[in-house]
Amino acid sequence: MINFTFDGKAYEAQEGDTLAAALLRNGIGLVGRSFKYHRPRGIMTAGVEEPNALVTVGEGGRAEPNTRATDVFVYEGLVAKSQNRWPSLSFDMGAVLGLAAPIFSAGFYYKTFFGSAKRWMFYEYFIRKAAGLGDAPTETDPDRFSQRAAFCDVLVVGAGPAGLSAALEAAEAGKRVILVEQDSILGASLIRDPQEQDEAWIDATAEKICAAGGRILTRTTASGYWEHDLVTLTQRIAEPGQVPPNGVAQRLWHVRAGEVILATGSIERPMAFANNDAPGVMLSQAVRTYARRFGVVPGKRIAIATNNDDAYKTAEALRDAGAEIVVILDARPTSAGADSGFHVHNGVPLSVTGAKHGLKSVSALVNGETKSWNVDLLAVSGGFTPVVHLHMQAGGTLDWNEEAQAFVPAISRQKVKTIGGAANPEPIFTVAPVSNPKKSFVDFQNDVTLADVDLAWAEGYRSVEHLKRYTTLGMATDQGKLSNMAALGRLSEKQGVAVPEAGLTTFRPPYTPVTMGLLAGAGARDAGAPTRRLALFDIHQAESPIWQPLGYWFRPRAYPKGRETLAQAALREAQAVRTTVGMTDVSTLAKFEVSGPDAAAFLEIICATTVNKLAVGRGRYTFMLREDGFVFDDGTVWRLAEHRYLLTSSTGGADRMATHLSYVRNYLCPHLRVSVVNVQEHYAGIAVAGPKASAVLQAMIGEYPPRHMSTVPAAIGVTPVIVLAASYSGERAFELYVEASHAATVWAACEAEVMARNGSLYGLEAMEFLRIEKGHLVVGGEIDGRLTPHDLALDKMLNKAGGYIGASGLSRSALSEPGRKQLVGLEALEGTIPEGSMLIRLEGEAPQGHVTAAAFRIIEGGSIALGQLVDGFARHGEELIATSPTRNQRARVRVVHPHFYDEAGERYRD
Amino acid sequence: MSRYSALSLLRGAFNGQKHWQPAWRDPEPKAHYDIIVIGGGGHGLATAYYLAKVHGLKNIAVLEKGWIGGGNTGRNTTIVRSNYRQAELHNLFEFGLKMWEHLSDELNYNVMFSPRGSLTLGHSDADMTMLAQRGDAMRCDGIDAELMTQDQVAKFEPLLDMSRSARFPIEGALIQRRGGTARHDAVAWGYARAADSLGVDIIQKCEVTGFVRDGDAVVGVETTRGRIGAGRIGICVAGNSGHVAGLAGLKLPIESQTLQAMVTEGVKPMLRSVIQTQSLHCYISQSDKGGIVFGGDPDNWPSYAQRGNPIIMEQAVAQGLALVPALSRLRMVRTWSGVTDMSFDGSPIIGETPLPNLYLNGGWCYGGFKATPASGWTYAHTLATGKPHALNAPFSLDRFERGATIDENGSGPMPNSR
Amino acid sequence: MTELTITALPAAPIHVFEIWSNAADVAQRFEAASGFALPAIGRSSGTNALTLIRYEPTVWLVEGDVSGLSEVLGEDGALTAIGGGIVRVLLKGQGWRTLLMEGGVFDAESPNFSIGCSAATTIDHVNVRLHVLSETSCLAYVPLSYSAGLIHFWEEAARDL
Amino acid sequence: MMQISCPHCGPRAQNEFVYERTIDSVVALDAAPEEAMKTLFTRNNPRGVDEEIWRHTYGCRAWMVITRHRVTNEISAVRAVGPEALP
Repeated sequence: MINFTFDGKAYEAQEGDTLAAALLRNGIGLVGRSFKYHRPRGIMTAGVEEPNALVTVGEGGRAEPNTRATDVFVYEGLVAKSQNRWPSLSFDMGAVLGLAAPIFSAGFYYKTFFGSAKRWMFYEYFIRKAAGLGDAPTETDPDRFSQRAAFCDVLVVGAGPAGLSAALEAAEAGKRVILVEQDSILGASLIRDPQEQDEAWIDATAEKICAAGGRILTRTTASGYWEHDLVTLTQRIAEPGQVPPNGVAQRLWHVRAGEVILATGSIERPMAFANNDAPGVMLSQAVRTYARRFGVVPGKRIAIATNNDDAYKTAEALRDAGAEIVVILDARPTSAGADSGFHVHNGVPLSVTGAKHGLKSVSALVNGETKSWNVDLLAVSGGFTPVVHLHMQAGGTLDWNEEAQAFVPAISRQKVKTIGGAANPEPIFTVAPVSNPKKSFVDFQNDVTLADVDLAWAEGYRSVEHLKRYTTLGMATDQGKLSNMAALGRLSEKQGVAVPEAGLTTFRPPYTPVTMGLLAGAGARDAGAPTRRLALFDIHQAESPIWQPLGYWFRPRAYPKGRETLAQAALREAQAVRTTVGMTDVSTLAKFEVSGPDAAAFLEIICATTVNKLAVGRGRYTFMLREDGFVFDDGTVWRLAEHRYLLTSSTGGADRMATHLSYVRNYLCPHLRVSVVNVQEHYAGIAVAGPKASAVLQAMIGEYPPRHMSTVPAAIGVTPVIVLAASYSGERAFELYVEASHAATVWAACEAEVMARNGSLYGLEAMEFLRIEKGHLVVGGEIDGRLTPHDLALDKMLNKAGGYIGASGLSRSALSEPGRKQLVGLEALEGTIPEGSMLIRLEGEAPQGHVTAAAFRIIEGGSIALGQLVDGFARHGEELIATSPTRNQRARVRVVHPHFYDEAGERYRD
Repeated sequence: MSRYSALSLLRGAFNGQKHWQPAWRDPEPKAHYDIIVIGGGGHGLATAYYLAKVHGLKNIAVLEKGWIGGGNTGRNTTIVRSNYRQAELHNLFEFGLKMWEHLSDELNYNVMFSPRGSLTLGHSDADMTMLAQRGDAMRCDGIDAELMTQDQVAKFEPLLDMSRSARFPIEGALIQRRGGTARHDAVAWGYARAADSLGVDIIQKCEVTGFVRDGDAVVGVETTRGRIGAGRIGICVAGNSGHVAGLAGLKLPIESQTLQAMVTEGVKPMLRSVIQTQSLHCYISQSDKGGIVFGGDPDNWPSYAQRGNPIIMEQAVAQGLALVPALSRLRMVRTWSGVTDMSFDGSPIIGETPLPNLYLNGGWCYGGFKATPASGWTYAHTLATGKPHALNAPFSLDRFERGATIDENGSGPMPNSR
Repeated sequence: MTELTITALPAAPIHVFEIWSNAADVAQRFEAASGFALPAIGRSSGTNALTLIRYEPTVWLVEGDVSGLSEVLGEDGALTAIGGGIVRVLLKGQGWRTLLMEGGVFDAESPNFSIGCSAATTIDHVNVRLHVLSETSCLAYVPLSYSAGLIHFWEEAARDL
Repeated sequence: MMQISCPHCGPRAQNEFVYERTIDSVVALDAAPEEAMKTLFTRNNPRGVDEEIWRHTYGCRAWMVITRHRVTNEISAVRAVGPEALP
């Protein structure tokens, strides 16, 4: 015995029960309420197609709303609650909506609630509250979800007799086989209709498949068929709401299969008659499943309505279980079933009575007369819909099988084939519904009736897609598994064409709904964005810096002391650089070693500046253009040896630059004798800047450091380093590049020398202050992908010989017309310049530019900024307003030259 | 056209909803129209409507190869907003947003425009500066935008993960309160019904297979339902622009890519606004039916297949769950994808082509739905007068070769890097 | 639970050995100098002192003593150090193949991926290069900056293989 | 997620590859400016077969040209490009 609760009341289930079986076992017929009219609903099916019996299972962060009671196996302590009802399931105020059903016809909301958008939002508030199904969760999920790849020669979907046999055959032929079954046990139809020896055969077959190396996954649904025979499987490791054994609740498999065999069977169809949605109306095979597999007979006086032979097996099963078969309504005109031994009438159901307290009667049209019987269960079989979803997702086509009145797989586009019942459905005989269309439900969950289909037709929504969208047919959580064929039948009747000509909506993944946490996998915690850690992470962390994200990287933004704010710390750090010396971690800069006889030629294609005149041991600033002529990155290039260069560029653009270099080298210039190696992570970088930087360097490397824009190889102790004399801050400065595995030693040595000179560590914020004051550019700020070298005042550095990427783009006419934005400096006359603010001449005028970066003069104080301004080069001296309405900040500014500090570059000299 | 109202519905309740007429006719194509719009999506139908309504033209046809609203109009995430950084873009989209605010009344069809707020989250100071810059640009041009603090965001959308240890902590947001969502199908149907009532012929199942030329000039179309002559022809088939323009021998700055979206099973209200973010690439909102609608990046390679890569969707879901952890146990119930026209600066193209009488409206990337009224209005102006309206003048086809691109992201001409 | 240990090994010299011209000549010179042939793509070869693993058409990853390789290359290629940016993670135990399927897209369970094989792929968004040492051990070359995150991911996944 | 047969590594998951551009958009280094811009800013973009440049970025890092149908995703050819390599 397994204990569970439903709506707070305790019940007992048997081992292996689905929640639906357990509820029926406990005599519970009313399980849920419909979406629109809140009509009482029970359990209709025994599978994933269930439209009605939706409950919330589990509690807290594990609660799963809208769980089909037919698709959860009861475990000890399971907690289930009914949904979409208030105050209770049996007395639901929402049911008054059902009284107004004549108004709430298909698409009614398109025809009313006019007026302003605000007025619609007023109505919408109530509509939204009434809609939805289960309550939204509010807590964080405590469990993990795994995503795993798998490869096989043959993937078999469905472990019924056909699937098991196919899997066995493939496994014994030495193929890698995966067999999946959405149920908790194997057998499928063999469980519903067991013959002698079936159980033993299932067990033996499974054993042989595993012995041959095959993998069998139960509680696993093939939910999506994608390109090139990739199938996604969703595996339940724990049941909904259940605490998983190892913390992993579900697993998503991405299976690449050599061949896919679909043995997915079929889904029984309901019939359209009045009140066909009432609790107590169930599908015939479902009733049989409950009786045979679970030993639960959900009625005592039972009617069966059918258009095929299969339902007679249900009658037999129920009779064997001791129930009374009051009548069988067989839609077929001949004397089908006459010798079955049951009380058979050749007719179709018209309506049923009774609802939330159970079914009372069924009436039917028999030979033109209406007859009625008292029953408490009606089992219906309207035929069978082959499960062709995966075949169709794979891009296949369908054929119409007239005998079965069903679509079956025709041409397969990928390496997929369908076998068993899904390919060969049973013959049936369809009769057009004769009941009141307003009460005859087609889509049970969304409350779509035959009358709604008729109305959509009358209003011109005649393509099957319009019908679906106008009525919401097939858009409930059961994804139209039960409704689509009934609606299609009605539509083809209206159109006066055969069903296949009425068209079909597209089959798209997923086959059954998939838990979002499973799709996210481990990414639910990091948004699928890995974190990149500096080689010197531990050293920085010991200083408790403020970290700043930059792409996937995190870099120290400032190292506050005591109770310093970010701004105070950054200013102190920047002042140290201006007055003594500072050091910072620049390891994340993109770095490429470019070697070979053609290295310079290659770099002259990449860089818009000259490279080949660079002497060994020298370096220079450079920038790169996209093919359209806009600047997209900048950096430095150094000639380390005759045939060896080091190229640096921005952190944020590192991956983009790596791809760009590779494309140019391999696709455009495969003939060049050059090797381009990404050494971004190989070298950690430490920048030392300030009036005392030379002294620090000399103490470390034991020789006078190279002059500005020169490089030497050196050693600190036994550790080799590359010293680049480059400056971003505007001071005499060096970058030390050292193999990342030795970076800690060099950092420590450097820190000792810096501190000995009363220097400081500095972070990105101080670096930003320093470079703004110096008028240096940053990628993502001034270099925003929309400006040319001319706009950024870099045109004098362009390689006059051309030949670099982007030269053609630069020649376009609009790029040299007046009205372009150009780089300017800004100094505040009044107020502090807000970063990102708009530059306007007068309040109310459209912006003429914006502030790309704002800072303070580091020593003298005073607000300064860099910006982009229309025709800015010609506007030095003009006064403007830098305004930020969203922050309610503004400053009066003067347009100036964008170099606020040491324009002549005196400070680069010792 | 019989008017829709609460009263007409009530009347229907008593007569079994039997008095409704088809929302649009099903006419046979005529031999010649003054203007033919190719494409019966929202944009094409809106164009036809404004040609009839604003410009008083009578002899107009919309040719649709399948069923109206069946392309990207019916395959998006229904977001409406005008919060762009670049002036040309926010001016165009704001013009549209103002039209959305009265569209249901204008069309006598409830398009369910619901201005519940377009919330763009920032995850760092750098993000917040970018958001402020965007908001400031909008405000200076008279468009609503507000910055929100962490506390305000937490109060506005309580299920967002506001913890400081989050991978992408939420530092604040930019909100455009007038942004929101609308019912996508209703937009196509509403424009179709209104255009039809003004005499526009909406011809479904009529695929254009070629252009009829008189020298350089285009004077008609070949279709699966025969040759149809026209004074001017407007291509309006975003997703298939390259294909249709190719029939006229034109090559465009457009690459088609697949964009996927999905929705979860319905739950009671949990999110009020449309959530987007500055650093990530997912957008989330809750539909009136209660489903959580999710969108993400396009598949970054050319495709006309309305099928996507599951990994792209999984990435969008991962990002969404990192922002709203309570979504974890909801279930994705439906996915769909559309083919988008990825233009080479991320902005649309509305204007003339090098061929006389032939015009192009396309290149909407993944942002066309919200532009529907503005796109239709400006395109109608262009088709009726032969000259662009001031709002769409910057979005000319020749801007690429001239260098006058409108690049919101600054990411350049490769659509896959956008 | 499957027995599996995940260990980051100490840093070691690793180089890129790239050929841009006269590949066949270089291959001959290499074999003459080192006594074994340059491995084909997806394979490794070497001695105790020197291992070459080929992940790319024109590039070999070299672990060990590279003295003499510059001479082998001559004007036909270049040798560049990259070891500082790589963490070698040893996966030891029966479960390494299953582990590599978690968050992965490469068929590490294939019987063809056997001793001496190499492959570059992506696992949990990280570019990883694999080298099969034995049926019970595999060496993964992981970019330094991503290594802490990936090792954490592996440790968590290893709890439920 | 497609499966692409890398000329060097064999069949691999699409996630290891990155699409670069179509072959008709390759701007030759020596193209005249007007021709270069025309190449950069126009595409055939057929609803059918086209040739595309992809890179096995997360695998062997090699470049290749893939002939692919834009609707069915059928890949009919993959051709290695780049410097000549040893077999």
